[in-house]
Amino acid sequence: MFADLPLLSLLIWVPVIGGLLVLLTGSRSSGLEARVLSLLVALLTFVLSIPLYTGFDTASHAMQFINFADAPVVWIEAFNINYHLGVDGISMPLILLTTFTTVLVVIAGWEVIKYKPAQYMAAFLIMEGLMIGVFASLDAMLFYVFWEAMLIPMFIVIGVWGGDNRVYATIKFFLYTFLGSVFMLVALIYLYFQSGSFSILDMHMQPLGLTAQIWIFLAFLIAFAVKVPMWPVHTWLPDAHVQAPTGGSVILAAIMLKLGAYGFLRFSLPIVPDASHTLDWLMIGLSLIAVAYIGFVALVQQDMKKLIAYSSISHMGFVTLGFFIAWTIAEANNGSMVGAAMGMEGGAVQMISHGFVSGAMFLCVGVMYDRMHSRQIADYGGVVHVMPKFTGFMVLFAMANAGLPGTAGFVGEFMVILSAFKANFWIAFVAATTLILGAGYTLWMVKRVLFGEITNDSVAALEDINKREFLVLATLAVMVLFFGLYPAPLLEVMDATVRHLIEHIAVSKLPASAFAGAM
Amino acid sequence: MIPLSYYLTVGAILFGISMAGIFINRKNIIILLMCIELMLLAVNINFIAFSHYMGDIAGQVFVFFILTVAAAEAAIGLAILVVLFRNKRTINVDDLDTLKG
Amino acid sequence: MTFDMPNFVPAMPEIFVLGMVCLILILDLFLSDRSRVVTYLLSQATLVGAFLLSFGLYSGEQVLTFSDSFILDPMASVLKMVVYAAVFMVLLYSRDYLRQRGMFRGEYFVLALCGVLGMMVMISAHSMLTLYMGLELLSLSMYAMVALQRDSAVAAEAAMKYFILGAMASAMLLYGMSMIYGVTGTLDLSEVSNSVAGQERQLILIFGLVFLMVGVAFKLGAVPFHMWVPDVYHGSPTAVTIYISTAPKLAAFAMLMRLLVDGLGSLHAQWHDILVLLSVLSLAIGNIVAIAQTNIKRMLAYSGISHIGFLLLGVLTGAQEGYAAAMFYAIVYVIMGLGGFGMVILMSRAGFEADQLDDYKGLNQRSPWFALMMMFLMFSMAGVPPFLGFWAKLSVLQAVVDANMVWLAAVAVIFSVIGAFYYLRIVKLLYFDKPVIDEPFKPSFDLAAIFSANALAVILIGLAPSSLMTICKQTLGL
Amino acid sequence: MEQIYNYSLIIVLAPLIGAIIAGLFGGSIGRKGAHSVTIVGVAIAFILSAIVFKGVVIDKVGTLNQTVYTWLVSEGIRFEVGFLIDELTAMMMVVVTFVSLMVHLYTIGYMSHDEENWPAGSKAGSNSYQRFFSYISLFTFSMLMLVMANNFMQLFFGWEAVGLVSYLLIGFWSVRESAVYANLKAFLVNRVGDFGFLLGIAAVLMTFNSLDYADVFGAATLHKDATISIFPGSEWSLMTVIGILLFIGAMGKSAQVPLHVWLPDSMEGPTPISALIHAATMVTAGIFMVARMSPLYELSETALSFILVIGAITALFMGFLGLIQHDIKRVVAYSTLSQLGYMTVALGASAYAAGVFHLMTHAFFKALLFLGAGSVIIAMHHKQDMREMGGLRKYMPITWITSLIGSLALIGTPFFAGFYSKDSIIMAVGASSNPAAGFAYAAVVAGVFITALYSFRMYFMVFHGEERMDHHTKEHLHETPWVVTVPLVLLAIPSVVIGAIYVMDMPFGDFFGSAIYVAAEHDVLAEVGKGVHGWFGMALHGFMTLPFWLAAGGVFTAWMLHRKGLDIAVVMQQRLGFIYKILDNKYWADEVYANIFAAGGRGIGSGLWKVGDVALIDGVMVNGSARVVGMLSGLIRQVQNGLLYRYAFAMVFGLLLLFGLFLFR
Amino acid sequence: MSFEQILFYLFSTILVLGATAVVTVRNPVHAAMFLVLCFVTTSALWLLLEAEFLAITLVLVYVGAVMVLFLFVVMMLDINIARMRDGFARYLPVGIVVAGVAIGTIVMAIWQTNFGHSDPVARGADYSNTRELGEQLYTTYVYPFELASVVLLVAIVAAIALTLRSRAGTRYQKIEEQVVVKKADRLRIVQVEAEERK
Repeated sequence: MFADLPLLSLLIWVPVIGGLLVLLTGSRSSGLEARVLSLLVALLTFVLSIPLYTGFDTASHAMQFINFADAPVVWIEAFNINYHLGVDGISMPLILLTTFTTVLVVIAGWEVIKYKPAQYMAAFLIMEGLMIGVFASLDAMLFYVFWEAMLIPMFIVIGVWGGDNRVYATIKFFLYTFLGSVFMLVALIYLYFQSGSFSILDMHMQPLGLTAQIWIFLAFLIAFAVKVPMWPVHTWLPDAHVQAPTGGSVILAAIMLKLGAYGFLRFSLPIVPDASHTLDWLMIGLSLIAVAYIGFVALVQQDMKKLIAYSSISHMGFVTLGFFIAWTIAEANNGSMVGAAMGMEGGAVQMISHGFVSGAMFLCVGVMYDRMHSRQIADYGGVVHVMPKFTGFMVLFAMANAGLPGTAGFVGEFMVILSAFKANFWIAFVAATTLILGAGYTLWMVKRVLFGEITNDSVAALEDINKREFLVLATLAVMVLFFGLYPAPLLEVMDATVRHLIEHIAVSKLPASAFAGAM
Repeated sequence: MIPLSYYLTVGAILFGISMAGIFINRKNIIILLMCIELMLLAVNINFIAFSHYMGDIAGQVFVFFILTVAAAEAAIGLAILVVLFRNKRTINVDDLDTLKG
Repeated sequence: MTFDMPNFVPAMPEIFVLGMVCLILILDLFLSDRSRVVTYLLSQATLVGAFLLSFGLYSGEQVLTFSDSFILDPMASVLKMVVYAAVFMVLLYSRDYLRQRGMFRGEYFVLALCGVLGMMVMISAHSMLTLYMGLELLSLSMYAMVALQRDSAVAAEAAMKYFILGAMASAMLLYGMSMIYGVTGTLDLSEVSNSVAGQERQLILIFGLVFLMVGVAFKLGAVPFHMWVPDVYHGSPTAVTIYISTAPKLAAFAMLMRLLVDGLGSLHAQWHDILVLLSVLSLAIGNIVAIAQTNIKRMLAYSGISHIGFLLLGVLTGAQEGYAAAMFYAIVYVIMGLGGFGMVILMSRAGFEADQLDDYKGLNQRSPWFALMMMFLMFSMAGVPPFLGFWAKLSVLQAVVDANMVWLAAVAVIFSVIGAFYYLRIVKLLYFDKPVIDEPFKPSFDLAAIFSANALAVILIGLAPSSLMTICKQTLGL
Repeated sequence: MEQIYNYSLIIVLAPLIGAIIAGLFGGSIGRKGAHSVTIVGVAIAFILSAIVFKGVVIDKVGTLNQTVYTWLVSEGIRFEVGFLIDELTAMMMVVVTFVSLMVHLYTIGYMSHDEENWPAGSKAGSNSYQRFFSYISLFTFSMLMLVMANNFMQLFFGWEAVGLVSYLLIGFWSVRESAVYANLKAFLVNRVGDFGFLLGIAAVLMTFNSLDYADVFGAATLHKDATISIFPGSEWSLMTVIGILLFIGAMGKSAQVPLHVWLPDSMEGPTPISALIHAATMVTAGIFMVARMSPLYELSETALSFILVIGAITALFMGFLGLIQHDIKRVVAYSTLSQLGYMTVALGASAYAAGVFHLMTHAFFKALLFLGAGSVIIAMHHKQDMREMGGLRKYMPITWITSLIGSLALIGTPFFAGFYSKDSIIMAVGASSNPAAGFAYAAVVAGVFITALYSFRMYFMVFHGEERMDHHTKEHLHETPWVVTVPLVLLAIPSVVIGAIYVMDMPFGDFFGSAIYVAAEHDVLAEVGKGVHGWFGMALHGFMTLPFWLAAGGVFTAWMLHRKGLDIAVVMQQRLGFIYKILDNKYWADEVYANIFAAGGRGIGSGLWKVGDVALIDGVMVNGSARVVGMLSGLIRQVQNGLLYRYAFAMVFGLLLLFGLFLFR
Repeated sequence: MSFEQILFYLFSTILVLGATAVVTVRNPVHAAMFLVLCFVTTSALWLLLEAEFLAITLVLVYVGAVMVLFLFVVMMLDINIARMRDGFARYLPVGIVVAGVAIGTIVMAIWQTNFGHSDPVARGADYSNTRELGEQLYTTYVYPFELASVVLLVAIVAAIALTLRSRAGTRYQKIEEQVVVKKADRLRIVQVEAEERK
């Protein structure tokens, strides 16, 4: 019955319109209507996203659920922009992650948000729609519109409901991301003139010279690297996370960061494969810096959210590492790219699993923050004695964050390291330091926060999690364990797409003569 | 016979002097207004010289309109000057620095 | 010499407006202050009538009349209609403001309509002479309007500065015109074009071009001929600021097009370089200096300078797409500028100008709706999709990239990121700060409605900008 | 066959289910419910393991290699969860489930007053008893997953899962700062090992394109001569690299020098888990793993030498540390370290079977010793310092006897289990042709004396001599309840007999069949086995060997000192101050780790953060550029000074600028 | 050197010097007078260029009207001349340099340019500049002519709007009220009670 619905359009517009409706319930009311309505909208969106999975043809790498497949709907004729939507094996799971996370965020903010709850909820719903739009767009400019528009609700969320230093953080967040994406805009326009349309799939097929490719790659790199974020353009993230309200942190970590990584898969790699090849050393280097450098930095953080934010950056290093390892593998194996797909799939799995794990970690910190109004590790200690249930969840998520097998946090890292070893021992070596560093910073924090004697009276007065919080955390715990113990469904969905992508990037786009020269 | 460029040079010098007059004069707005009149005069010399040497009346017509407009401009300029003086009791250029930055 | 009766039909809107100006001027003398609203309504009626006339005259054809000194082409028609609409909005915005400050007098409307006439003349100019006359008509009206609040020292100061610099710029423009005239021997733009195309590049011609550019750049407010802009926008009563910051830009754009494209099109290589310099400087100075402003009118002035920089980018490509993009940008800028200064008018009341940034603090708590509307405007100005401002930037960038000047596009976007900062700061004030004024925010209904409509236009047209862009393209024969 | 497959799943799941029930519903089912359900779970696992053992080892029904489900498929490479049950696995399963069952029983007694260990009002302490059972049951599950794995991925899962449970259990009394420090340390040190282990797995996958044991071992010889370039210009044998990387994992888990530092600290955990995890089972996972990977290790002489050296160092030098400890559990812990070293030495000498044999016997007698120590600790009201004990044999006869048995087994008294396993290791090393074998042989032989010395020092200090405990404790001294003593007895039995039963099968026979592969030229056990004639003969011969006399000498020395009322530790402190200082500081390993690695890591972290992130990136790049823009803004603003002539000048300047554009080009 | 040239150099020199004086003299009244001089000399130059009508207009309109307006304003505003122009010398060098550069470049451009018409077009004796101008003005340039009228209208409206103001409290006669006034409006008859003398 769902096959006939324009599912992707619904997924985009139901939450957006729902968000506007929530906004209309206004600030006069107590906010209950807003909350209930938001929950309904979020649930409806989630339910609508399920047929994407059930109806997905895992054997095909082609775009699916394309809206009006016969003829693309023209959105802005004057600019030749089409309203063209579709998903493949990479974007579909991310959409599901988005709808799922939003439900949790709505529940997590249920009674915590007291200032203008309608605006808060509306911002998240609108953001959800826009994020799904990003994942579902097959038109570059449509993509860009969603990509940028998404910043606005997040800007507001951090700025209005954030911490003491929220203004600095949110403006930094906005400008950083804005700076990154405008270069992408220029690159997209350039590509438009090269390929004659804004269709991403056309751009994939467009041959380009190496110099042009490198410039385009760099433009994309700035956009996506900021979003991922990669060293050295990562410093907005800790600030944004620390200042954002819990829901904001969760969405930021679980989904927004994925957008950058998704961009690499959707744009950088397939559109400019030769530049990706030429500059893969840079990407691998930056990824490894993210893993190791950021891992060390995370070790010394005093603020829990900052620590988790840094750990997010470190984990996202695996994603980019997995994406760009293919050519190094080929070099080490006489041109054979066997093993590259594992790295790329590992990166893609890491995107999803990191969504659950980091989201859960931020929710955990949020639970404590709601009670203590402090994120400083030093203000806690011995929480286990007053919040044993919570501690159970937190330790589980911490373990997932440290990449323990059996949790979702392990799968992606494992695959990427396996793949990286195939490319080069030292790449794998540096990547694998996350085993030590990740465990180090996560568990050291866990130790100081949860264990030991109760350090002060405010900790002693803490209440264990209530049913609402339990529901949220338990749902995430189930997901974390499920994808840790049985990631096959996820891989099954991605496999065809990723393999096709590998085949695609293995073929140079350079004109024949230039190709001979470049090699 | 006086070549065209002589007249144009006179116009250019006049234009340059009046332009310099606007920014070396730091005290009296009225002199600025006069400088503007001078500038327009320089333009007029140009137009008339061209008109004469090309035998084309359009240049003179243009000068006619410039004179008209300049008169109107002078009227409005002086009116503004009066308003300014009434409000600030000064027409010193140096005192016109409330708006800045 | 015989006098052939010229074809008056293309100039019907001008004639109508002039007639109405005279009517209003006379009628106003007989009106008491209480019934002054009649003047206002008549002015609006004038604009509506002119709009209908221009609309009726719209055709794809190009009509010349008055010995070829008047041109009516699609671009002229469209720009005129936008001018009427913009001034219509300006008057709507201004009514309460003027009334609260004792400026609700016939002169304001008469001068505003004369200014409109000046703009119309400029837009339809096909000779340097008419262009100059239109320019002066517009400029003189605006000088007077700025000083219209007679008991305001800052307004008088602004008017004086505006006048001196404006007159100087006009003189330079004229000097340039004289040089062009000297080289080409004609004032008619198409003859100029033919003449220039047929001869070698003489330095005097290029100097003439430079002088012309000074005049045009001054009107547009491009760096380094922008110095008047912040002071005048700041010093003028907001009702006047909103007027001079919006519609005249369209006329200036038309002037740019007429002079550079219609007249000196074959000097593209030269004016391209000039425009590159001006636009980069405008983008840089406009965006950077706006950051340091604490007065919102000044801030919007600098923001306007940076927008002009963007607009010039479109023109400098020398391609029809670029002109269309620039025209689109100009129209969009007018819409956003109306909203931006409309915001200042909306917030101000008798004895309170609301021109300090701090006056906007915490508006979200006082009125979520208007905070949202203002946020739309700010994001639109910053060029964030899907708001209208983004499409304007996109179209210009497209044209620039198409002209193989990717580096210029990159420079432009870098500065627009710097620019985003001060727009964000407004949003920050609206949303993140605590209000300094506790009283609820209740603007009058018509002001609220017009402002909301303006702000919603920014998003609604932003969601479907195609038709507007198509119009711009069509007027330029694309 | 099918039957066994079904069993294998039940064996794994029964403890897991027990753990889940006890863990999640501990509050509602109460203490009794919790220990019942977990014990039943483990008991089922034990019984079925025994059946499997019978089937596989005795009835020789063959090796089971079965996939349970596919974890994921990537690029056609299947990562699966499945079981490989051969003789090695079956033996491990029985040992694990048996010791675990004993520990479960024992825990009932040991933890019965656990609430006293928690601060008043701690909610975490309210059902800690149930949680403890849940954890140890979960451990059993994890360990079974580890030993039953048929592929590297699952092995790694089990590997890390036991590490997790170990972490949870060491820090079980989470109110104690030392405990939560120790568990963090244990986890991190293990992670260092896992770091190598994971890279080793990656190397395996790269080489074989599969992680399945069968595929890997089957194709191992094909890659015998493969090389990998780790440092540019030097080619390393791939098998050596794989072997060493995997062994680094084993070093972490089996606490080999230099990754041994966590094990003594892990004694912060409750004693039952010290017995179960940190003596009998988990720490031997490394030994098991190397034995399991024998087809790979046999291909690299270098890797074996590496193992041999590490094992020898551990065996000897960790034994020294046992001499001067006063904490009863720490003595046993260092003893464990030393014995793990013996096992590792065996592996290095290609005597995998001997190593695994020692693993088995050690599991019994070391669990016995730990539980005995625990029994003493219970009686002493959780005091662990041996200097406060003495003469306990009168009060706790069962504990005394069983501990004595354990100690005798440990030092390698002929006829006891430990004798057979240890002697076969010593003989194998002696016969090994590995270049490092000479050093290793000297170390293990010397280790025998040390082992005897510290074991009996402890024995005498605890059970004999003056009663040094305080009055209050003394009054309450009595034998521990049956749940404690029954496991002691049950463990004492195999500690005595198991060696004799299996010595001819396991090290010197074909017990393991194809489970362990030894290259013909490395097969030292076969060579040594030729001189061994039955369990009785071997024991008799044992009396005439050097190790026996060394052990006897150790016991004698301990007795002599004890009789004089002297303590080795005190003696050494007085006579050999320098050496004592070295031993007292445990070779400064902890200091090195704490001050160089941990503090260094934090130092690097804060350096990178403060200098890199805060100062350079944020300070210079981000805020710096914002500041520059702000400054520019303020600066350019000054140009707009409000004065007309400035504005006019700007216009003229602009005009000249545009002129310049054309004049100077 | 022909007479024409002598006249040209003479008037040009006076014009330039006059202009220099306009921008440099201390007293605005003097400046205005020098400006008049400039206008007159320019007018003479225009006569050399055969633009008789405009030359006359310049004198009539500018010297006669505009400059009077200037002087009127100068007098009216009663500016303190002593305060004027201090610090003038400091900026003079910059001004001279910039003006010099500007003049130099423009003159250079002029001298480089070949305008293609070195000799003026010879006119017949019956040629009337005024007539020609008039004809053109009312035929070809009728549109700008009309616009000029609007410009002047704007100037009038603006000048009045800016300068005419009714001050609150100003006393002036309201004639229509004076005419229609009635006795009752002006005269109030008050009945005064007689008081008893104490």
